[in-house]
Amino acid sequence: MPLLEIKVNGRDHQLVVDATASLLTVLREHLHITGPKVGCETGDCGACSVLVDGKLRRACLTNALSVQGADVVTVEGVGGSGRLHPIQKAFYENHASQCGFCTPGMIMASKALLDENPNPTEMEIKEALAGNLCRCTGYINIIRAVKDAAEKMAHGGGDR
Amino acid sequence: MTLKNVGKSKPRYNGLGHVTGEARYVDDIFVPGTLAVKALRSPVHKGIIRKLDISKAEKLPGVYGVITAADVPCNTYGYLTLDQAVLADKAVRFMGEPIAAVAADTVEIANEALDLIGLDIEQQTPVFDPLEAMKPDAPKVRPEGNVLMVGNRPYRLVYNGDIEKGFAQADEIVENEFFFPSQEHAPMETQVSLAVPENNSRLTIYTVTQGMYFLLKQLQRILGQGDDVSHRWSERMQYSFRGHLGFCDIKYVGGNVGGAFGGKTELHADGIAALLALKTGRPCKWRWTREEEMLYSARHSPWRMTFKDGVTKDGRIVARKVFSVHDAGAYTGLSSYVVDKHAFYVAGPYYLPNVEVKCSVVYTNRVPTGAIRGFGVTPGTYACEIQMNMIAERLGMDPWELRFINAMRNGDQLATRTKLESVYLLETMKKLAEVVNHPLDEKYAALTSDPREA
Amino acid sequence: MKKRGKGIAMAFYPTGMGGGGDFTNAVVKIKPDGTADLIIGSVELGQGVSTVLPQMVAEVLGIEYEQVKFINDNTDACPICFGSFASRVTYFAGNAAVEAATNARQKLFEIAAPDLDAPPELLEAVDGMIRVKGRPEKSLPIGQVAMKGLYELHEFVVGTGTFGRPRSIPDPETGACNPLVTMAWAATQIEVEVDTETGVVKILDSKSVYDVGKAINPELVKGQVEGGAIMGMSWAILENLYPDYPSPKFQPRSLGEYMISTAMDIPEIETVIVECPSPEGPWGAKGIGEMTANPPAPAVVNAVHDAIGVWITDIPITPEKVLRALEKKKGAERNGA
Amino acid sequence: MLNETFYSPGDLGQAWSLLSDLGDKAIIIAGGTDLMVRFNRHRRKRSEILVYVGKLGLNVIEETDGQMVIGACASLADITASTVVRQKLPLLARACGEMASPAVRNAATLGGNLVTNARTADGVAALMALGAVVVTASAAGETRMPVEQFVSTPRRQKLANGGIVKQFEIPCLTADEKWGWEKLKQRQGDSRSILSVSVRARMEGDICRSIRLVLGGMAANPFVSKTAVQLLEGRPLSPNLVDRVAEEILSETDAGTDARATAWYREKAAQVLVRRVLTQIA
Repeated sequence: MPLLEIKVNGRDHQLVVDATASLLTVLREHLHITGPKVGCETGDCGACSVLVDGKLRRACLTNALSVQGADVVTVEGVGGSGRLHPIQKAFYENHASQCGFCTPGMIMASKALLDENPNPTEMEIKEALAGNLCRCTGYINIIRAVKDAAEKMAHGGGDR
Repeated sequence: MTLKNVGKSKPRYNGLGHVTGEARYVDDIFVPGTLAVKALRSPVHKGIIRKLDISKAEKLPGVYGVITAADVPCNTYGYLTLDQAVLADKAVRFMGEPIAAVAADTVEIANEALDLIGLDIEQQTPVFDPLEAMKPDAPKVRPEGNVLMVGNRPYRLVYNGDIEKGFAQADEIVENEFFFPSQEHAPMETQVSLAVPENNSRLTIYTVTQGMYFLLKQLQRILGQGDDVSHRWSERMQYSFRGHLGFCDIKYVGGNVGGAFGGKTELHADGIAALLALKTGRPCKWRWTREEEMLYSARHSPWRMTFKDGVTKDGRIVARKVFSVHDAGAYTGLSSYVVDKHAFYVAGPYYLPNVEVKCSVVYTNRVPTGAIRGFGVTPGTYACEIQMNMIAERLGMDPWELRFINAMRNGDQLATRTKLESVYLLETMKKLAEVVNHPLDEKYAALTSDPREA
Repeated sequence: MKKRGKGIAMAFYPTGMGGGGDFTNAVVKIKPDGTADLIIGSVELGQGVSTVLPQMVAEVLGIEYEQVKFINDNTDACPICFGSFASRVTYFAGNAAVEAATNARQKLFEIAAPDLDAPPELLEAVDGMIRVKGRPEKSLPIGQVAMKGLYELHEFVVGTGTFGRPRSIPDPETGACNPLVTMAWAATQIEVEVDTETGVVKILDSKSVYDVGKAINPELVKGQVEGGAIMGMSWAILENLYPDYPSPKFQPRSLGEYMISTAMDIPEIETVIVECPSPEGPWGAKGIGEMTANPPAPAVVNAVHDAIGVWITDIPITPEKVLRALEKKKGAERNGA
Repeated sequence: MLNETFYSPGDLGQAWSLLSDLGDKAIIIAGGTDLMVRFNRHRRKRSEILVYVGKLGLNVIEETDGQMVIGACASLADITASTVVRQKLPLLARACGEMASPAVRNAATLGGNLVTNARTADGVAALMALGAVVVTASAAGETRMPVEQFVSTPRRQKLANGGIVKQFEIPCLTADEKWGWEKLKQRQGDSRSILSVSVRARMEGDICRSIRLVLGGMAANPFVSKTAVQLLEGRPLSPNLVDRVAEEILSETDAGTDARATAWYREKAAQVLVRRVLTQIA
């Protein structure tokens, strides 16, 4: 069976995986990193969004072995121990979650956006989040949170 | 005294868990030795099971248990009518109805085991259109008939006043039909159940349900302690449980759900996961795929509604007659309750001296419908509010004006003859008019929800 | 050509199950540090029960919201709640939690009374203190009172509460019954833009006013209204599980085939909360979780009519339905002319 | 020797030899956005072996002498973001940028869009309108064929003997060329096309030259319209002629009814979109 070497949230892992296994299966079933959620396994909902070498990816549509040696960041690795990333803080303070199931994916999509574009327009935020479905909030507070995070990050802040 | 907590926008109690990924949902719980569950579902809309052979599936390496109707201690359940089977025994009434279920080491093996089950179903003619199903010669979804009887009537009747007298006072009759389609709740978390046999012959179910105690009673019945059930604990059950499980033998663990909107009210996954846990003595997890969720979970019922209103030239609704047909799908589920709630409120938030509502539950060969945000009132509001604009158009009147003339006030009655208090419709509409800058005639701006003069 | 229109819709919605018979129990337990546990079987599914109930308990006990733990995770330990549905939890579980907290507070008053030299009925719980009404200098920290009760007097400082409604069965002949707990009210206006060539409907703006009785947590209430509004608009123009109803053909199998609104599909949205208290609700609160999805669909239908003069009374208003309705209208006008 | 279930060849030579040895058992995986959906159904298929082609260096995007070369494994996101593509082939940047969602565009490849052979593949429609050539490569050498020819050629003929799609070669827009793109979606975000219309043409004043008008979602595959060529080539783009193209183009279509739309609607909407793209280049 093929061997996968992968870094997740700063920690190196070596594990044996199926050829067809998704990154989502590896994260959840092998490593028990449960921030990325199983919402559809067809790439439609975005609840499993993670960063692979800095790029936003669907963990469910990412063949694990195809990202051999990659650096993966999930919501658990965004803030660091005991600290909230400004995006996490902004989501919390802006009531941007309701059931919370889409939130880890939303935070990763927001991070991918702000890493590339620290000062996005509302339309750019909406485009960046277009692949992350939320059935609870109507996206209003999520968009507000991303704007808030962008502003706070421009002024350097956001510890827990 | 000034309020310190109530009325304040405190942060969400579990908000930090959401943003850090620490919040745990059922699928995030891992119990060592957990088996994966998959169900064999009916490939036809309507049929009779002629043969069900699980012997090959049971022998597949990695399979721990296969259950069929024969394994279910009490194979009828339902909140209102005990008409649904956990696993179909003979008749299948909708495509996707579970027939057998497998617990295996992996999802892949469970899926392979499903392919090894020998299933022979004699197809029968299904019926999908409730209007067709209501006809006497329509194929029968259920032997007792396609329309749910309410007492001796094929509909729920709710009326107040004298509808014919009302129509006699009318200058215009406005009659229209409305259709409200079926929707999926589409929460981001699908149905998940993890059933874990515990110490002391207890069973813990990690559940996504919206009402733990609500569902617990259903599960208790299925597992063999229904009031009117003679215990039929199958010998095929290998695990050393006592003869039956009661209310206190089952522990539901839940309370944190990834969205529901009504879709996690019915018994979707818990029954089969529990039965397989008992059968195998191992923890069993059944996570529905999104496809299963889309195709087979309870959904919004399609509704057809007819409004016939008698109105006067000056814009008063003097008679409103509503007939609604609720497409329940193949089993009752919560339908009779939905239809009652619909009947109570479909006529809308208006003063209606003469109102009559008839509402039928009709069975068809589709997935049973269930609770959803708005529970029967949603299609009512939809039809009523379009009808109001259609009346306004007929009378050449501003739709705002028509609503101000007829808006409910304190002391007005529902169709159920219930008197209302804390009515605030006129005030709410006035506020909206202000927010959207809609000019209001002084006489409407002066209206309040104070009781109308007799 | 693109044409714009506005439509309104009103809504009322009853709090609680239509047939009654449901109830919720609650336990509030005071801990030695003066914080409290609310133990209750109500499920959190995003609506915010785990936030608003602790707010209520904190209010009654005069402590901070952060000092109340919400314990709802299993049926062994948590008292019965019928469930998180029927817009019932803020009202039913709220009343039960308030009663439980009030009873727990009463125990604290009884424990503190001798030390404060005042009868329990003259005491109040404010800012983490049990104190004599009108004499704030005569006070004891709640933690100290709880400690005394638990460790010296061996009192179980706990309160229970329950709230329910009798069953109401409709009269089989008339349908008469009393299903009502309380009623919330709403008014919405939606503006749309219709592309008369492709039939595509775009929702531009949604403004709503909701009477919620009392907003226990205004941001959470707003979140319900906004989320419901987007769901309702999504129903109005996108969602259909049976595109060829009543035939089961073309049933969507994924979230790529079954379209719900994305962040790019949402309009400008404005929510205004008004408060007409319900006599029996906690601080007058009413349940509004479900109704927020109700006014958008008819408002969109009315707005489309305002824009292009056709009635589409079978949502979702797909581009095809718009084009067919416009053709029919054109045909009728031609025949009429 | 070939006892692994997953291979990630590092160059084309390795890939060709693997693919010809494995034969039908090989499944080529690149971005994975289509294949993983299938694997996520969790069905055991013991005989299938994956060959990952993401490490073959097939993600180039470069322009030389008016010709753009885009590697088969270039992601839709890279194409959309590429400055040179945005300048020289804005139609392609636009079409790729409207497909799926950001995370999927980061993984999905243009080559994948071609080989999955979808009815409404927007990337393929744009490539056809642009007159792109597909380069397939095997140990036997390279083969070039227009995208529309590739789409209509059976798989065995076009990808024999371990051949894979290597790259696309696309003539860049010149100063006198115009383009147009219209896509009808079910919703604004992350939506497959109901149909798309794309066009590329050289305008001499109002005279239309070398027009390539492509309809997506109107037949089994996107196709280049012959009607547009017949009616517009060498003629001024008048409103009357635009109307005629919109009407007569339907003789070429085979619009189907599916969950997204009926054939009736597709035909109505196709005419509107054809008018709109032709107005864009007028």
